[in-house]
Amino acid sequence: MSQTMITGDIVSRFTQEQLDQNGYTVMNMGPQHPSTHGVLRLVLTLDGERVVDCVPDIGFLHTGIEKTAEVKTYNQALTLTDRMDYLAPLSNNLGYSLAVEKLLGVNIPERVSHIRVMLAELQRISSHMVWLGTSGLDAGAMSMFLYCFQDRERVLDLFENISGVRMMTSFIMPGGLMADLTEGFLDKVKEFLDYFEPHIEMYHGLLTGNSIWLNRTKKVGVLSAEQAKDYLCTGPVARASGVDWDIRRDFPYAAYADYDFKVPVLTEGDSFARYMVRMAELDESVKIVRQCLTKISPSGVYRTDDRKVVAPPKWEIARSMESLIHHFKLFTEGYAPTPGEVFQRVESPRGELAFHITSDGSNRPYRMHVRTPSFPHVQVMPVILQGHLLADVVVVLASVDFVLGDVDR
Amino acid sequence: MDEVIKDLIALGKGLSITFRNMLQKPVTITYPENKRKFPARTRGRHVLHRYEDGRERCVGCLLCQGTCPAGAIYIEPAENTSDNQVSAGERHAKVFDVDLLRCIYCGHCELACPTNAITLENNTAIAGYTRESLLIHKEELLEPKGTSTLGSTQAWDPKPPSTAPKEFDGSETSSAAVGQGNRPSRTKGAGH
Amino acid sequence: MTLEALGFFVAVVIKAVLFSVALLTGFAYMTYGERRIVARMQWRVGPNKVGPWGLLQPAADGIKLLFKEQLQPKEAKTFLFVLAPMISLVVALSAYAVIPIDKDPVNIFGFNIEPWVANPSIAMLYLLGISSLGVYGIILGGWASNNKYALLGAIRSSAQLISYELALGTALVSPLLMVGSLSLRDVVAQQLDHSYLNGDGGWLILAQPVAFFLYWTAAVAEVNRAPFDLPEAEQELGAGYHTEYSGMKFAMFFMAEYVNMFTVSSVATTVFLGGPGGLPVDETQGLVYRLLAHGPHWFLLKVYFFMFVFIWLRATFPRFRFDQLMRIGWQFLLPLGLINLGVTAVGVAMQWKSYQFTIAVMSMLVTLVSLSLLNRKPQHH
Amino acid sequence: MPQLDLQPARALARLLADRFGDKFLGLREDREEITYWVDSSVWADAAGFLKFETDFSVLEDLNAVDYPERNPRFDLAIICLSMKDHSWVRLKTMLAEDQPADTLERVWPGAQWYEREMWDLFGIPFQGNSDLRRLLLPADYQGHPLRKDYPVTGPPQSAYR
Repeated sequence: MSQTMITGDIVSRFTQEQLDQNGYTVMNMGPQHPSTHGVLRLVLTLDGERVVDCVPDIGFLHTGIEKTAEVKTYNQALTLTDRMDYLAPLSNNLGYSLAVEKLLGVNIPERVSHIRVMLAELQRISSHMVWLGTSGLDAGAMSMFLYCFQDRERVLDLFENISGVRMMTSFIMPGGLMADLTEGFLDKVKEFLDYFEPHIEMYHGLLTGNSIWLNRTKKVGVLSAEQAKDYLCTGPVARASGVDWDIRRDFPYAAYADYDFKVPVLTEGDSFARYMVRMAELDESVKIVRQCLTKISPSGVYRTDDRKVVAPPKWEIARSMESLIHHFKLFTEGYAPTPGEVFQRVESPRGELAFHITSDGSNRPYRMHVRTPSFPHVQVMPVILQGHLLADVVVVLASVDFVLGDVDR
Repeated sequence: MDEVIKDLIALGKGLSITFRNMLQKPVTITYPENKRKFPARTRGRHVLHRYEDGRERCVGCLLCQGTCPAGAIYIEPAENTSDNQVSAGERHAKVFDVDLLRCIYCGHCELACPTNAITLENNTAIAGYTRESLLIHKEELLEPKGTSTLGSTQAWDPKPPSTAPKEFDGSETSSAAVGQGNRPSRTKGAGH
Repeated sequence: MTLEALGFFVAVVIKAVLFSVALLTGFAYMTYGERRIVARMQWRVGPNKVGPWGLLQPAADGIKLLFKEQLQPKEAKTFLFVLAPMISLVVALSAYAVIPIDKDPVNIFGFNIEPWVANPSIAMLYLLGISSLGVYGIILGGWASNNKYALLGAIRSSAQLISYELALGTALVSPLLMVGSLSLRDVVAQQLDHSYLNGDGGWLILAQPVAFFLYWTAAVAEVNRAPFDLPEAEQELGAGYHTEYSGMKFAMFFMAEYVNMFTVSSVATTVFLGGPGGLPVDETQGLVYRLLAHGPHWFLLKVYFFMFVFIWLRATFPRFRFDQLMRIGWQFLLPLGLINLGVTAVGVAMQWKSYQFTIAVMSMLVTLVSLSLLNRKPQHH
Repeated sequence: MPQLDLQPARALARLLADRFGDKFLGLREDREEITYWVDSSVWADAAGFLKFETDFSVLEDLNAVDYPERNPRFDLAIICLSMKDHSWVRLKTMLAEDQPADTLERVWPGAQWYEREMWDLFGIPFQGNSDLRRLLLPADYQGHPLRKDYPVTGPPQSAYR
């Protein structure tokens, strides 16, 4: 890094003389650019249209969630996690809830775990739909975008049905769920799956066989397995490079141990492999949700009965002094886990999401660190983009599928 | 050349998909002529509820203010007097402000409310030109006099066992705890 | 100046104005149509608020663009910046001058009105020449904006237009060789006055399917439409060469693009689909028969079919990458066009009938396919 | 849930003790998570040992915690994953204020941004990091916001208050 100006603005890794000598241009891609999927800034050094060097600049969406969580009670901090990876809030909720539960040592009823699996997989479908739509759009296939968003809308309708909001649901809470499933929810999920499954075929028809798409993605943005491991890549990005690793299978959380699913792994490591891995994951998610439907009863217990962690039902506080006290204690103070720290990882749609929560015995997290999947994926961009054309940049960005809220937190 | 033929077939497949989709009915709704139906649990703008006798449900316990992750609620409680019995309990909320610009619609306030006084209802068309217009006060939050609804409470809560009282009237619990004052308890052995 | 010459002059001016107005209105409703059709392909409704079924949407857009603030980057070269969209639009409109929208002059109120603005014997050359001028608008606009994205768009555009010009030209030479004239009126007459089976007429798409395919592919690239819309690839370049343009200057680029679409569709119609020709009936039987046989409505119908294909392609396909685009142009379209031209030349020399051309061209294709099947090698990047 | 088997953890602790002597400070098990403490002087070496000589070759996370009243002030932790036997360990060290930690960039290139983040938010300097600039915050930002003595609402003179 030869040129770091006093203001800290990154220009390029090259000096002005080097740029002039080689005839390179420096081009700012972002933070306002249609294809950086948020507010990522890439400082590209171009030789014609060929990328010589790329310096990612992040932090435009830094909201200080980790700091804010330190002054919120555990339950309040849950609402912050929604806003990190805003395309997969329920996965974030799940990771956070599992971490807090581990910190507290609470046991979660089996039905809750199954519902959590179902919601997390539906979330994966919705998140992958955004990825598929935007990566289609970035390559110029504009209808893909609207088809995929329509399918995502259907998933969000489901979330709205149970939680009242479409995106920032906060539905999975430490100790269980916010509420029980609504009446007929499982039927709606089934209806959605029946509607959605043929659409996967449609997407394959629109893109997978299309030679333009193949040409745009094959051998573009190749990441080797070694690089993937060295740069902490996880999830579909690593799996497309041949790293056979999936938290759902290898560190089963919630009720994933009870489910039968495959972990798609490809070895090419290019954008097309990432595309195919995610497409296969869609199939697997549908499969998992179908299994969920057979395991979940339409109504029943939806949170732990540990009154120190979750509030008693409303009708009970009108009857029981103790419940009323629990209710008040929980909503004023919350709960205070014993000192210690936990590291809890889940497989979010983008890869490994881990909550590293340190407790000092108070009712607020002493420190909450989030290992987000997107963060290392942005870091690896210069490695992947080296020597590609400008048009490949957007395809690679889309195929890696990061969310800037997740990167900057 | 054979690849070209294969490619052309694949391209044709894509074209046929978009053509078939053109013949489908659009999935969008023309707003504002048509509005979609919100599910019962929709978390929109807050509403403060009343009992059937017109008294406010809110007893000014500050639980919602305390639990709000965004700090969007501000309450100033005041004592009820015998000639001005605003709420069912001993105290009521003199000031009840919700800053809709801060609110994140997480629903924690309705979870926290012991008397089901505050709920999030399906009014999602919230907009304003000034910050002040989006800081709404008790008068805007309260449902009009003469109406008494439970709002989305029933959509969230598990159904109580049939023996449970239908709504909170303070009769079966420690009334002091929710600001019911020293009104005599109708049943013996409140608590368990 | 004689009275006759003056009359001719006035008629040409009036026709030119009429054509321009028709094209610009057509452009406006084309944007509307495109938005509606693309919307339907994407399960949406499209613009439906302004006027009945949204029919006044183009007018609303026009008014908005007219009164929109004209922004200009501080470092832009003002003169060229303003000139560039004008070049684009003027060039696009003037290309239409030689396209006949009907077969013969029409007699209205005793005036013999020719359904074209001009009918030079080198119409095709004029078309090719003038359409390659359009690139100047794009290059100047992209360069004068003083914006790297715009410049990249302009560079892409110039390389693309120049490359595809060749393929386009080669594809057009084959049918013109069969007709033996560069005049578009002759091309139309040839297709309408003789029959395909008898040997020396019929729609040229039947005799020259490969040329048609090549022409259409090159034409899509020539007018920068998806999947060849690299110069304005919004996902990569913001908006490409017109990134910095706003208001009416942007609208001019926009108009130029759509008018160019009309032009290439019209050329495709004229050269390959028999232009204004309709059903094979005897036109001397009366007005109805005449309308069934040929007329501007047939011409428009075919043009709109091509416009629909433009929209359809745009809604479906991802965009090519620049090097792939170049490879298609130089390594696929151009060689195929040359082979096709060779076959056609031989046929013309040997005075083949129309269907013999079809057979020859198709068998050429089959030979190529089987050769490549025999000689398959791994695809390299 | 089955009880955690501590045998492999103790074996690894012995290996670390053999290698680093009294610089290896011990092993702690809490909530079924294994933490190895090392002295900050062997931080990068211990990480390298985990990567190259044990199965724990994949870095998952780098985290710091600030204890302002304590000296040394910071906890620095990495999480190392073994893809082979599906287990993981946490390696921790303590750092005084302004005491540089050795960079892990040479062990895992991907640690670079994580270290930049910790420098940015905690002010922990990493010796040998090739590009130790602020990552999330603007380059002219004053202070390190994740330190406990940094007010949540920003410094009093801050424009963002």
